[in-house]
Amino acid sequence: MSTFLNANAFLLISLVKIVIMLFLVLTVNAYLTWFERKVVAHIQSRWGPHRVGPHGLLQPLADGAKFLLKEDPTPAGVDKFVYFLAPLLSLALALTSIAIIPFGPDPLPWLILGQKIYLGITDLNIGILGLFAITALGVYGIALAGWSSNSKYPLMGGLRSSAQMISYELAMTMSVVGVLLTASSFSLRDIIEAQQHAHGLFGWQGIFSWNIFAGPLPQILGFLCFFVAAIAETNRVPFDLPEAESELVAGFHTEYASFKFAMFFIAEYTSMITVSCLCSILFFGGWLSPFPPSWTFTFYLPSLILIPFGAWVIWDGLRYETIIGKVILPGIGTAMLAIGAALIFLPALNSFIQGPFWLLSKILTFLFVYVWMRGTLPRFRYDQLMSFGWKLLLPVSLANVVITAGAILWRGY
Amino acid sequence: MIPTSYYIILSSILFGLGVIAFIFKRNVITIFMSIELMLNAVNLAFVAFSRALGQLDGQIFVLFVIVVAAAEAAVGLGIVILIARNRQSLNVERVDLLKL
Amino acid sequence: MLDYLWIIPLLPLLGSATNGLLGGKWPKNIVNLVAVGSTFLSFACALEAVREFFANGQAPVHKEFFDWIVAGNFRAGFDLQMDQLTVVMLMVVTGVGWLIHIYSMGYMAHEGGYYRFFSYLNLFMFFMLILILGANYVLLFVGWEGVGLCSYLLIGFYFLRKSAADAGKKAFIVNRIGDFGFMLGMFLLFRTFGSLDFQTVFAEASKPAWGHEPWGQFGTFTIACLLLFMGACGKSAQLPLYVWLPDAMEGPTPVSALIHAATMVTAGVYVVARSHILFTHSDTAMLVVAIVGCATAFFAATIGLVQTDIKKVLAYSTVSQLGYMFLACGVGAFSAGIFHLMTHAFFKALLFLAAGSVIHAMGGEQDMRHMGGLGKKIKWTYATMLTATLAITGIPFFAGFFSKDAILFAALQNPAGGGVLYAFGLLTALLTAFYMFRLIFLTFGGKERFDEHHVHVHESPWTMLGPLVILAVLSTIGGWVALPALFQGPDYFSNFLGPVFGRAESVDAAGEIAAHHLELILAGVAVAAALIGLAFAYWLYLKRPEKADGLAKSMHGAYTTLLNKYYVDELYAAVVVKPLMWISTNVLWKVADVGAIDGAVNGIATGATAIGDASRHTQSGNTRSYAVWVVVGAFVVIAVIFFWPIVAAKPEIGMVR
Amino acid sequence: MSAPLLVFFVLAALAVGGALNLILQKHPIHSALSLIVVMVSLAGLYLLMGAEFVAAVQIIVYGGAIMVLFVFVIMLLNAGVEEHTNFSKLAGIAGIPLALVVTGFIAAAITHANDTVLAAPQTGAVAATKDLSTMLFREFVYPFELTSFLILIAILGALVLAQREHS
Repeated sequence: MSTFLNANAFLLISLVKIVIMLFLVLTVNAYLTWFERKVVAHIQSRWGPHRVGPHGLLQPLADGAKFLLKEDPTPAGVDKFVYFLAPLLSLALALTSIAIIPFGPDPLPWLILGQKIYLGITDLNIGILGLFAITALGVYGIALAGWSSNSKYPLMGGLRSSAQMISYELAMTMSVVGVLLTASSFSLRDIIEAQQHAHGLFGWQGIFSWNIFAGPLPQILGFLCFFVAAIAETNRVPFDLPEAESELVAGFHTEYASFKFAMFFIAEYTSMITVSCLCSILFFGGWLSPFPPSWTFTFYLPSLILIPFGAWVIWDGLRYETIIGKVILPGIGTAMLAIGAALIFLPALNSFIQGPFWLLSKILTFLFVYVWMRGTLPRFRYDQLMSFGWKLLLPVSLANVVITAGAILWRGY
Repeated sequence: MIPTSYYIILSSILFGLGVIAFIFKRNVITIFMSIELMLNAVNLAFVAFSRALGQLDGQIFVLFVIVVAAAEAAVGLGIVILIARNRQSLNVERVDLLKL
Repeated sequence: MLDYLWIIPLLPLLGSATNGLLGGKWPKNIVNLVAVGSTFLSFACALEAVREFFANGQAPVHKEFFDWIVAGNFRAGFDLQMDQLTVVMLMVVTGVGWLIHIYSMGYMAHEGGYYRFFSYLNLFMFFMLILILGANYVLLFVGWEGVGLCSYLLIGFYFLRKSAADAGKKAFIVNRIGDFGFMLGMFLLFRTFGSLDFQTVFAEASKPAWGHEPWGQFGTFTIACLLLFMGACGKSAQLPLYVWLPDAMEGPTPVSALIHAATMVTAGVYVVARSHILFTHSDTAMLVVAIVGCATAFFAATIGLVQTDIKKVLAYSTVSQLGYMFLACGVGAFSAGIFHLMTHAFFKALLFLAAGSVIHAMGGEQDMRHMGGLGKKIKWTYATMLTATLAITGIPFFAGFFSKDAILFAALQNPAGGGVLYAFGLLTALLTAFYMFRLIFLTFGGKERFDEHHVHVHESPWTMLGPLVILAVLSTIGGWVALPALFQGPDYFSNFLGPVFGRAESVDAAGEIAAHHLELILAGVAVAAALIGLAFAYWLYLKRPEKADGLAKSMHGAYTTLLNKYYVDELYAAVVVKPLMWISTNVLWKVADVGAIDGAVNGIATGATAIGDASRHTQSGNTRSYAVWVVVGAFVVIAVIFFWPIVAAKPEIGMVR
Repeated sequence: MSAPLLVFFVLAALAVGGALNLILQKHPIHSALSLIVVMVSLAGLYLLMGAEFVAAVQIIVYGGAIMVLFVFVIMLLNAGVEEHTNFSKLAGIAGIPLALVVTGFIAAAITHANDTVLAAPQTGAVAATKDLSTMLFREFVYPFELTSFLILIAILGALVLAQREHS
């Protein structure tokens, strides 16, 4: 038995990792919807979900149940195979793209089956290219969905999305090249390492040594192009023309109901996460702390955040009206307190948690920016979208490549 | 490990299928696709050989083939759109102005 | 200079090319500069070359510059040679040629196609020099054909005049007939000696192994020589191929002087003299040459008697003088022939130029019956022409005297029928004197027979008179090298040419004294004959002009016969031209051309159409069928690559390397 | 049966199946999808051979650009099921045997070939992407630039072809 385990350790561990990762991602997705609705609500000075569970915390579960239980009609005259394939495709691809992202620098403090366990499913040495490859395939889900629905709005949406994605993919790829030149590697891990060793502005080893601020040429342009292009890739506001409610009802997924619709939904949010990961990894130093390593007290930041927050959650739960709230919130609070305390008293775990902590916080920031934009920005017109992509974004990112290369030559990196 | 001949035989099979498609499909776009299929088959052979001989030329050549394929697709699909616009049909057998 | 002999012919070629290509745009004086300048430079180079030749003790020069044709054991290189014979020819050609160029500047001043004329003239110089400098028969033949071409171009210079164009064609065609024989001769020589280089051939031929071919035996030498002589007849206007020369007078007068008097027409003589070793092997050939020459001389002289066109008279006299030269060669007196060639070049060129001056003065009038009394008006022309006439008629101490004298003497010496030859030669001398002085008296003597008011006679410009004077001097003193021979001194000229002709001369040292007395006697006889002719002409055309017509009437038949040149042209027309026309019309055109050639061409065309009709069905216009064809092509390619035994005996997939 | 061989056979089966499907499907979209399958599995094979960069490019360009273009055009022209005409007798008659013969030829050529290369297992050094780029920009820089020109010309050509003529 154990021999078999040891023999196929890699396979098994990968499987386990995948399962865990799926669970995490789906959960995060669910609560991302909650988060989005809350934030947008507050931007529009509403309360947002607050009936189901305390602060509407159970809303995602309710949604999930709804998606699962709703009737799922298949429109007449659709191309069945493609019609079913499309959502699967988008979801699968979106989830796959997560697999390439590394979430932490060091392996788990302990071995499992004699293997070092890294956070992150795999580490291709063409990582970023692999990611782009997967996102490049992502377009099919939408396009095919639009086509196979045998309905005019979805068709329009599909056409738009395929055109839009092809156009912005170029800009996205180009805008990354600057970073790749700096790190001279495709592997995301190497890219992060490179940012660690990069000379920062006025010798500040930390936030100022990230690609966005440091390196042969600060990649601000690159970052802007990448972020905009990435938003367009994920069909989010202000580039959400493929699913523009006011124009195309719901765009490519007009004809999709219940769980197939949920698939598109999850895919979209997953790709949001992916993009956030990429932004933080490529430009914001991934799991690197913004503070110089010499500032040792920053190691305790997780605890310093968790413990007061946990305390507040407990206090808030205690004065909550409903029973459920009175039960759940303090539970969460105590869990937070416990983790914070554990981190303080287990330095090994603490140092291990640093990388993921910072990475997750950055990802959260970007997700917030996503939501924030959705809450504030109006939608582009189609021709504006195209001309913006081709006439502004692409040239700027190309220029960024050229300048960066020149800077590398000049400053001799 | 896998002998090179496997790859080569696979690529030849793909090529043959591409040829068959090239002859038997009536739709212009599909015929284009069959051409792409043949190109892919050739690419496979290239990569296999480059790996077997430990030389990179093969892969470089694959890159060039891909570029050319992209250019060809762009122009070819432009032509296809024109055909569809002028003849209201994508069937190559209906596009026979060259007939004597 | 001897190392750079090729410069001598190259210069006129350059001049010709320059004028021909660019001259059209240039003013006359630049064209003159190029043409005359190049000719003069070539003349200077020739002089320098001759100087060095003498400095080297007259050692024959033979330079191989580059291979032209090399096929198997056959080699025809661009080889130039220089020996005494070449020296004489070189001096004559370049010198006289240069003078005539100068003359042309004045004569052609008012003509159209000025640059064209000079371009042709220079081209002619080039080919003529190639002809005389070439060291093998092939190169010689190149020059030979080249001068033929130039003569054609220049005869037809006024190509708008049909007669001129026809004359050009006639000259060309008649020459072709001769060249046909010449080429056959060359082939025979090559077949016999395996080479066409003069050195090799003559060295071969002079071997004792080659027996002497007595009279009536037609061996290799006889046939070869006769064929070569056929060519010479064509070029030098001998019987029966002389007919083109009189018509060639259609060309401008300088052309007649240069080509049809001084240089080109003497090429035949040059060839015979050059290949004397071959000729001396065969009595038959020699005799034929002698007879033809003699006959031509007499025959042409008789025609010359009654011609009224001043240039025609000179033309026939040229023919007859050429006959003299061939007579000399035929009787083995090659040096005498060449000597006459030289002197004749002087005085006949002078005659033509003077005649040209006269025509120029008369404003284009060529008929002597409408001239007369010009002696007082154009003195220079008169004086120079008179000198030339004295020279040609053989008045003592003029150039022609010595050469003609030598020829007659040699003719009498000839063992085979010497007497007859001599008699005809003498008669010819008499006739010559008669028609030449007839020309003089009709032109310059007597009263004017033209309208003063229309024609205002004027002396020619100095560009024309200069050459006249120079040539006059030459034709006076040109023969004095042979002067000592009269007084038992050595014959410098023949001695000079001795190394070339070796003992081909028939004069042997034994009968030297007797021969000398005889020579004096003969000279006296010749002079007497000349004077008789002179006197008769004087009586008939100055004293009693009316008698002339009476005489013409009294012997009407002969007169008309002569006037129509013995109807030779008509004869040729009937015998040769008409049948040829008929054949080419009914056989070559209607059958060969229309039937065979056009039929073949059209057949091919229709066949192509048929094939196209058959194969156009592959062009179904159906893309899928085309796809099939593409695949077939790929199939073939693969088959060739992998299963072709030659291409890849054991095909390697490793060919990727 | 070692794992790589297993993977190889899976991918090969996918590729062949996709190619077959490309022929059998009547609708261009389905053909396009099956072609995408072929390409992705080929990319997998490249990965198997350690040609990671080529694999990525294969998917990005072929899968992400070219085939998207195809699908796009199909959607744009709203191409229906292909009508089964048989105007070309030649293709009807000579088609299948010809294709088979060509394939057989290639196979025969391979079997003919001496197996020094063919039998060699894929154990050459894995090509590092860095070496690839060095080669591409050193030895093959001129062809590279030429291809850029080719692309430019292709873009212009596509524009000129596809734009509606304003008459």
